[in-house]
Amino acid sequence: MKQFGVAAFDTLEKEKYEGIGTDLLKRQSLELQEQLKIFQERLTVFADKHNDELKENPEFREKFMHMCSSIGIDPLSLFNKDKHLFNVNDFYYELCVKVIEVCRQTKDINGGVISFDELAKGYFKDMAIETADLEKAIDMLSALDGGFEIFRIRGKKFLRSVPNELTSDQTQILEICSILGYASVSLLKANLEWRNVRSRAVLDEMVANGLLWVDNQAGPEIHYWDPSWITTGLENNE
Amino acid sequence: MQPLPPIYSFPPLYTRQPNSIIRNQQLNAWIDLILQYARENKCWTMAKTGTSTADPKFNIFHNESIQRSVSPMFIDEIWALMIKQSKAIVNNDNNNNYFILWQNIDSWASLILQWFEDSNKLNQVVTIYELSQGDETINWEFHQMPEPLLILALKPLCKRNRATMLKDEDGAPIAIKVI
Amino acid sequence: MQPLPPIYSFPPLYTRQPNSIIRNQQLNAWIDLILQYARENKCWTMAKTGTSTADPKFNIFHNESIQRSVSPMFIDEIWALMIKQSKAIVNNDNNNNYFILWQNIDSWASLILQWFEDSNKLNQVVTIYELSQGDETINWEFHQMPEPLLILALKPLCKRNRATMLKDEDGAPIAIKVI
Amino acid sequence: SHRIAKKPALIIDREKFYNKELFLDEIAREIYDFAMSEFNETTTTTQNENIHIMVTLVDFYAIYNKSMRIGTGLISPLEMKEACQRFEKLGLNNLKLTRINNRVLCLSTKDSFNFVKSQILSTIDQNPGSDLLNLTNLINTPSTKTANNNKMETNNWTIGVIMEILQNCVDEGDLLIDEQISGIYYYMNTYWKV
Repeated sequence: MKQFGVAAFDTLEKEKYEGIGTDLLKRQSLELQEQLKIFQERLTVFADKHNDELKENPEFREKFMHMCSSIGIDPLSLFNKDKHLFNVNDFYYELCVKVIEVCRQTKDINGGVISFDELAKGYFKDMAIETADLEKAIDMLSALDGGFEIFRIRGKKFLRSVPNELTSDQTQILEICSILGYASVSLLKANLEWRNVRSRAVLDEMVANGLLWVDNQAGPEIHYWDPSWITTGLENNE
Repeated sequence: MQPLPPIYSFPPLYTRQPNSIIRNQQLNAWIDLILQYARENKCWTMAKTGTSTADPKFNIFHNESIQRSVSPMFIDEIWALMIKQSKAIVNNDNNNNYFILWQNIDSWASLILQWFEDSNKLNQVVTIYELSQGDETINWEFHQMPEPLLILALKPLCKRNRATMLKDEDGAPIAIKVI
Repeated sequence: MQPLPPIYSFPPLYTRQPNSIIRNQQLNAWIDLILQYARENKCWTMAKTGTSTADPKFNIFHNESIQRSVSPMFIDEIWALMIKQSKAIVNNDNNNNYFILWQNIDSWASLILQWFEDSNKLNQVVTIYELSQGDETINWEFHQMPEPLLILALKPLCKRNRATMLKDEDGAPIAIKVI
Repeated sequence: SHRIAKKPALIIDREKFYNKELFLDEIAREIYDFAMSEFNETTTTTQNENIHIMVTLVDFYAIYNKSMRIGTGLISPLEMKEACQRFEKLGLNNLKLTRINNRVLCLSTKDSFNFVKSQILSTIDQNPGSDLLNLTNLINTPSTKTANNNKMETNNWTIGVIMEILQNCVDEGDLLIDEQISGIYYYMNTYWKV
């Protein structure tokens, strides 16, 4: 049964690879995993070496790519942007696809608001992708009018993939969070002079909408954390 | 010990999240953390409190460096879901202790079957002890698997009539013969 | 206590609705609920938080049975509209407290006038206290009306020269004479 | 029923076309076939009229590229939109680009917006107080016979479509929200007319 939406990407992924993958890996063992890793490395070297032939011959290229995806190699990780298989633009289209997937997959963790930093550090870390590439891909996405909106918090770029816009109060709270990672009633009073009633209302509203996580072990006050700090947390403390 | 992913140092991970959609993600994050820790440290069983049998000084639900720990109530919720997803099984001998299934029972069964074939032990009686502690299984991932878990992992083979379990006088499984 | 209408147990009633046309009707639904509660329980004044002076254990903005409460910010919005519609008046002595006008001032004025006529108290001085607490007004709906509110309710009569207010040395109204 | 995505009849490879127009025509046909088959399994192609497809273009872009274009060169977001804009010219008129909440572009069959909206409203009507996760599960699981056709209707609306149309229901006042710290829950608007 085909499912779509967040679940779809996993099932589509699983279904496509599992259909072929399970027969191949029915008796998954340490060795087999070992061989698979070697095979993947050889495949990457092969693709690198035969970049031109793969570019010229579509049939050969298509078989090669289907074989890669059948054993779970993410095509994006196979190449780097300078020596790419087709042309550099393709590299960006794959980035576009991955950005859409990551936004949908992380919606339940961050309420549909993800920072460019988190995208770059959390999901594209091992693919040597600079933020400039990411920004170009995200700009390209605007042609699809998918309701993916870019906005800034203290100069840092965020991408929203859910319908309702952040209110100005919510944005101000994310601004406070961009300093230490969290906001609290007293922080809002100190920085924005908000009355407790207003702070509690907006903070609770953001929790209800999945935009903030709650930490009640921080002492007398509840700390409301910005989930983009999950992956970028450590680096931000430099 | 290999570092756990960044979310392990995210303070709110230790507070049961009120938002139910986020809590779902939080519970699954905890289960992935436990599985990852168990796999990387060959930690077959874990105490209900989260103390690792592989390294009793380590308790996954207590993060010293950020001074955060998971409340007992929430720990129960995590174990309950993990059992429901059959990624953990209560250890019958001591139900304050769980077997961690970083691979599901069927994958263990296929792995053990492959050992029997590769080391041409088919049609031979191999004791559960030998299978778990014997030198011949040293390089296999199921080496040192606790016997109750090993017995569970052998059940699918029996069910598929690829193996017969041999029991001692009290009816406790003692050895296996794979055909 | 008579049960409030079904909408009182409808969860979305407690969340400020985003659609402004709907929110307007939601605000008015709250105002009707407050008026109905006040009328049925002779609850002349209510705390800003929604606690009823008639029964301090009851808070109209907190529905125990469905575990829902109105947020403080939305409570302010409800009182603001209620005052604008002159169905509630801030109690000057304690501005965290509102007088609930389940009947508007003019209807109270005519009711009190009718009392004066029926009990042929015309052209007699009647103290505000007597009017509110006196035995002779027991069966009348304005019985036990708080004095500040009673004074307000008498104003239209004075304005129409049907009555003159008598004040004590400090100028505070103390009695009324209706002609 | 597991079905490997339909093999492209011919490898539509950008470099083989000497002009972009032809390439886009071919891509448009491939998109059309893929969408018509992939997004509605319940009816055979003969009954094209009453199948309901509605997918946000951004979600469709990711699914289409991953399923059909790996190995033959992905298409750009702009190419995706341009190709869809050629359906009418190519006589592919069961699918067209529509805009919902005058913001989000979708690929949809005729009046599938109202169809999805009625599905969301009837799901909430039967399950008052559902949250988005619950709604997505309920609406995407095979329902029993639906009103208009007596076959088992399996819906497959992407999260993008569900969120947008749910937002439309709230904005228009069909649904009311019950906001708790635990999340947002939806109810039919049975009290206040709009």
